[in-house]
Amino acid sequence: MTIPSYLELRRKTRERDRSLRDKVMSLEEAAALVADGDSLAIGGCTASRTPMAMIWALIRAGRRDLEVSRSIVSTEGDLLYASGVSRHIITSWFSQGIVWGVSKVMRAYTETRRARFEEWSHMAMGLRYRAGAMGVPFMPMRSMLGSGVLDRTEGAKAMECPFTGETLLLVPALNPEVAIIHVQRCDAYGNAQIDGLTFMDIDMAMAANKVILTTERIVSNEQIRRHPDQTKIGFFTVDAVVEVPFGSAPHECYGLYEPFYSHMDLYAQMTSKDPDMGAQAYLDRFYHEPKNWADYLGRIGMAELLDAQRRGSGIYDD
Amino acid sequence: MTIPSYLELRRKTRERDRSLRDKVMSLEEAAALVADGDSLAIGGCTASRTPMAMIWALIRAGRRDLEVSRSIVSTEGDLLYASGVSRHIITSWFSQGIVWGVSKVMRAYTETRRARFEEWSHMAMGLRYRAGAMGVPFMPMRSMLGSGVLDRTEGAKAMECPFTGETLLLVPALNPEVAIIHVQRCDAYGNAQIDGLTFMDIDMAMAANKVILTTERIVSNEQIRRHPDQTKIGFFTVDAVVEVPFGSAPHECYGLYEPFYSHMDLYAQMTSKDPDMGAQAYLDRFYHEPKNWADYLGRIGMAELLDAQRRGSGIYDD
Amino acid sequence: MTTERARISLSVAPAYTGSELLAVMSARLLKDGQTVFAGVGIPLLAAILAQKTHAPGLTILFEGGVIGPFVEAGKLPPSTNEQRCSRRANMLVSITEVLLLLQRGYVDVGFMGGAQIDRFGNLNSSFIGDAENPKIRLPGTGGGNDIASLADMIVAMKHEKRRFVEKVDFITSPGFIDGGDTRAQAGLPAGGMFRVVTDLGILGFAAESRAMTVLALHPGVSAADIKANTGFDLPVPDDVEVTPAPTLGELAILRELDPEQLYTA
Amino acid sequence: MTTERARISLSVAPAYTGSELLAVMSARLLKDGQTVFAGVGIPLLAAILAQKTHAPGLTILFEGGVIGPFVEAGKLPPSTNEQRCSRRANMLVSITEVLLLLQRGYVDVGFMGGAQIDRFGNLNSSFIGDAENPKIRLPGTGGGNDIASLADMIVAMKHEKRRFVEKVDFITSPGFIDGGDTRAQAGLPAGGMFRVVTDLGILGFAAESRAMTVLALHPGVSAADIKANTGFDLPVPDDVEVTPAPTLGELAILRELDPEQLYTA
Repeated sequence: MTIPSYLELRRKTRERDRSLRDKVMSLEEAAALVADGDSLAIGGCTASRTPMAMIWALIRAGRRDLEVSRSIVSTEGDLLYASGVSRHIITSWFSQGIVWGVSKVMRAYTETRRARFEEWSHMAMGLRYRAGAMGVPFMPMRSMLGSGVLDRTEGAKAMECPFTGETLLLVPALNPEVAIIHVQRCDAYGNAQIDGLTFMDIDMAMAANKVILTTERIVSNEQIRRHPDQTKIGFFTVDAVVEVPFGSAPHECYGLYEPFYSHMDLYAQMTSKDPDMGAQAYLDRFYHEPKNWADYLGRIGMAELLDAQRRGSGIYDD
Repeated sequence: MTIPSYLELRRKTRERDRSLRDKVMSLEEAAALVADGDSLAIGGCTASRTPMAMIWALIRAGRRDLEVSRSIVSTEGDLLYASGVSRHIITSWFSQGIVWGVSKVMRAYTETRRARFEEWSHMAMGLRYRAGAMGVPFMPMRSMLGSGVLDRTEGAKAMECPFTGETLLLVPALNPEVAIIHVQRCDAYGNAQIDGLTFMDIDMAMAANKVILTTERIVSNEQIRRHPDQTKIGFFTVDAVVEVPFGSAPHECYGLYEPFYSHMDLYAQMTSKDPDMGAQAYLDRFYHEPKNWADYLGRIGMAELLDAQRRGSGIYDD
Repeated sequence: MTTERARISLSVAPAYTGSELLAVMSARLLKDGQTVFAGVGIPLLAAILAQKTHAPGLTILFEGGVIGPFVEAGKLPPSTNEQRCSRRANMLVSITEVLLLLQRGYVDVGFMGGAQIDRFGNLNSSFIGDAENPKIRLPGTGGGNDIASLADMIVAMKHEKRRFVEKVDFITSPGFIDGGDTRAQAGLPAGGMFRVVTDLGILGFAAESRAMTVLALHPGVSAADIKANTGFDLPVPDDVEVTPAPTLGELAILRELDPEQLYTA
Repeated sequence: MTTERARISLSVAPAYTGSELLAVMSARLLKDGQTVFAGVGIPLLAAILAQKTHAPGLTILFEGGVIGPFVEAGKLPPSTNEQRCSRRANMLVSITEVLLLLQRGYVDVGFMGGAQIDRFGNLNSSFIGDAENPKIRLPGTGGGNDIASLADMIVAMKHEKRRFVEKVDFITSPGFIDGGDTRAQAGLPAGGMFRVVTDLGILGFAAESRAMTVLALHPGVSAADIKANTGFDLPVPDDVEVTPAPTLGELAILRELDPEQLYTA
């Protein structure tokens, strides 16, 4: 792994059009902003605020060999492996979710070495994005030392602190070529508000060389400007805005819908016996065959959607 | 300057009662939490969200030799020098404000070497608090290099980056013994919401070994829990909560009141000809003589207060 | 998850599952006023149980960025990164910030489950078999490595020979590494393994050697039982204590919290 | 601030103050679509003027943590850290975050005033005289050092001999340090002085030596005038350009923004 020089990092940012301009486009147009071989950071965590619609579009577009990073990877990681979109995922934890046990698809791909799961501690993932966001080559930290995890990562370096003589670990900056992040609302310029848990998304947006936002709803710039202290991701980092209702389904989007649990069970069941065949069947039925995003949601099912929405909005109930 | 060892930093945190408990007390009780010689970080910036009531209480309590740090220092710095509360202020910029020119009191104290103004770049101040907040001895950064500012600071170290070979500056963590921060509202446990500009207050609260909050209003814990994503400073960092309406006067508090400009002019005028005598006269009239905080506000004047409040609340008007 | 109810219920009353036993015994180790970084499942159940019994001032943190939540009975979150764990919290922060609380020293106790542990309290949740060519690729560290590196640890896990091994296949979350002062030597001066709670007993670590030792056995468990279920030589003092059995009150709270036995079957 | 109105109005019409001239000439240097980190006073006025004339897509940042604000005519903020500068902004962040935007490379132009500048564009706002025993202790760097270290700089200041010196008493905000590649050698590979705008002309820096040079003179200003007001040898090319005078339209916008001449007296 190599860290770009500071001037190279700045050049990429400088060449972007960072002005306040309309960036609204379709999922397909946004998918075209990601090139084969790009490093891709995915917002959200586990089954929360996953930019599923964008992943869906990348799989449908047949993108190849993306180096994917995320704080914690769930079912979308299985599908990135199984579709061939990625053969290298950098994360701290990778499985559908604790209640569903160890992912059979992840196991099938990594144990046969068809794909790589590069493991860092969760804080290391966060600090790697943060170093990238701050424009420095590394962050100092105090975990991972003494572990097998450190032994298997590339690029972290232990150092003796010049101030205290203590041992510190320097983890290298992660500046993904593209970050895809799903939010509750943003304006046409990409000023995004995020309700609830923000995970690593704010640092990730600053670290990336390009940001694609999917959003449940596009609101006016006037609405954003009424509470500028609620803007979590600024327009200047954003290159594309796509409005996609239920854009995290079957994962959750804070305050709007909880995970579609029955569908998550269905997924686990489909990939349980024969992970390879199961994942392909799932991809066919839910990724390749649907005419569009509404058709995808329709295949998950209306009753599921209503149930997830009812549970999701309950977070604000007294 | 020395950086505490990691175990020493942790010991101080460990010994605090960090549980969810009522911390409401008076200004005088809170002032007693600050000892002579302590390092003291002051929240807000220039004439914004200055914890003026707490500074007022520390001056009235006759505290001595505090090592003060703040992002940018305004009139409160003059008064800390003139009262003897501090003879050492660490900041990036020190004067009443651009429109009032260079502070005569700051000049009088520093040019005669009665007090020290230790200058760091503004980002360095922020990153020093951030390193303290993160529990690491330093942050790497890319400014201050090549400047006279760097030559006169103690403790920053240039290094060759082990990843890129570039020159970086490592600025040492700042973990103040006490931070005093003024907020719009918090609960009795110290869960604080801050509207508008947050300056360096969030990192500062995490970096400090003790936090005293003054607040315009104490609200219920239930109200805080309704929007946990709006809590900017968490109860676990907080040791005292003091309710003080207009607690930043004559400086501003976002959304509630703008600076009391006529009073700021009066201050500039009083300290203009003879800064020493003028500052003492100001301290007598506004710091030592008032019976209480309401009397202090009364001496500033009702018309001033109403005007500042009218301008302050206008920020939210369409 | 297979139930242990049958075996346990022979020896003590009231009847409880192995997981319920784990939750109760772990909860008792938490002290009022502490800040605990809790994983999902048994750790979360135990932390809430402690809050509802002897430690009302216990502050719970979740890895998703949640500080001081109120988890509702019957609505246990399936992970610590979903909105269910954030309901009525005191504060939500980013994942990086909540993990940095560990580094800043704000967390008293890290509390998690374990898949494989060794004599020196090192935990493995990454690989079964050789990491280069594993028999099973496990989900990995998540925040486990950070928690174990930076806080005093309580681990709750089933006591089985294949889980309690001489040396873990892979150190995902460091305990005392090779014992003695090797943990501090590796750059981890703070934190370390405090207790391992199993369905057979409560384990600690010797002051000098840092090797695992038995502190107490659960009702009906013998020294021979615990040794037989451990893959290395585990010392049991002659005068080893016996833990008081879970009370009806403790079990009632657990069953209200997890009525569908999501984590306590 | 003393007015320069008298001198300037002799040579050109319409009449304007030296500060108005600075604001207009600086505004013209800003390009549409750029991101500019602006100080209070002339830089802020110039940036808003640019937005209202040729650069509607200019993004303004303020040191207080403000991104893309709408400053209202007649309500100019007295500092870049007060609520007046945040009104109807697109985003508010912490001071540390807004300064980190410079480091991350998001800012095209840093734009500030200056108290003292030297041949290589180094700025001093810390000490007049020896730093150990100064004649005047100035307010210091604020974000000036960070901006000058990490962005291409435009400086707007009055052209006086005591302000344009061979070597500044103290480098608060580095320009090209000792010229040549000494800036990069010091660890500052990016940014650097781009333009100095004064009430006499527009100055740049030579490609190799990095010494200050005259790019244009304002209407009615001679090469001799500018040399006489500079404390070091300042080359003026024979074919030096003359800037077009401020237009009535530009001046009208400035006077609407600052009707009380807070910054343009």
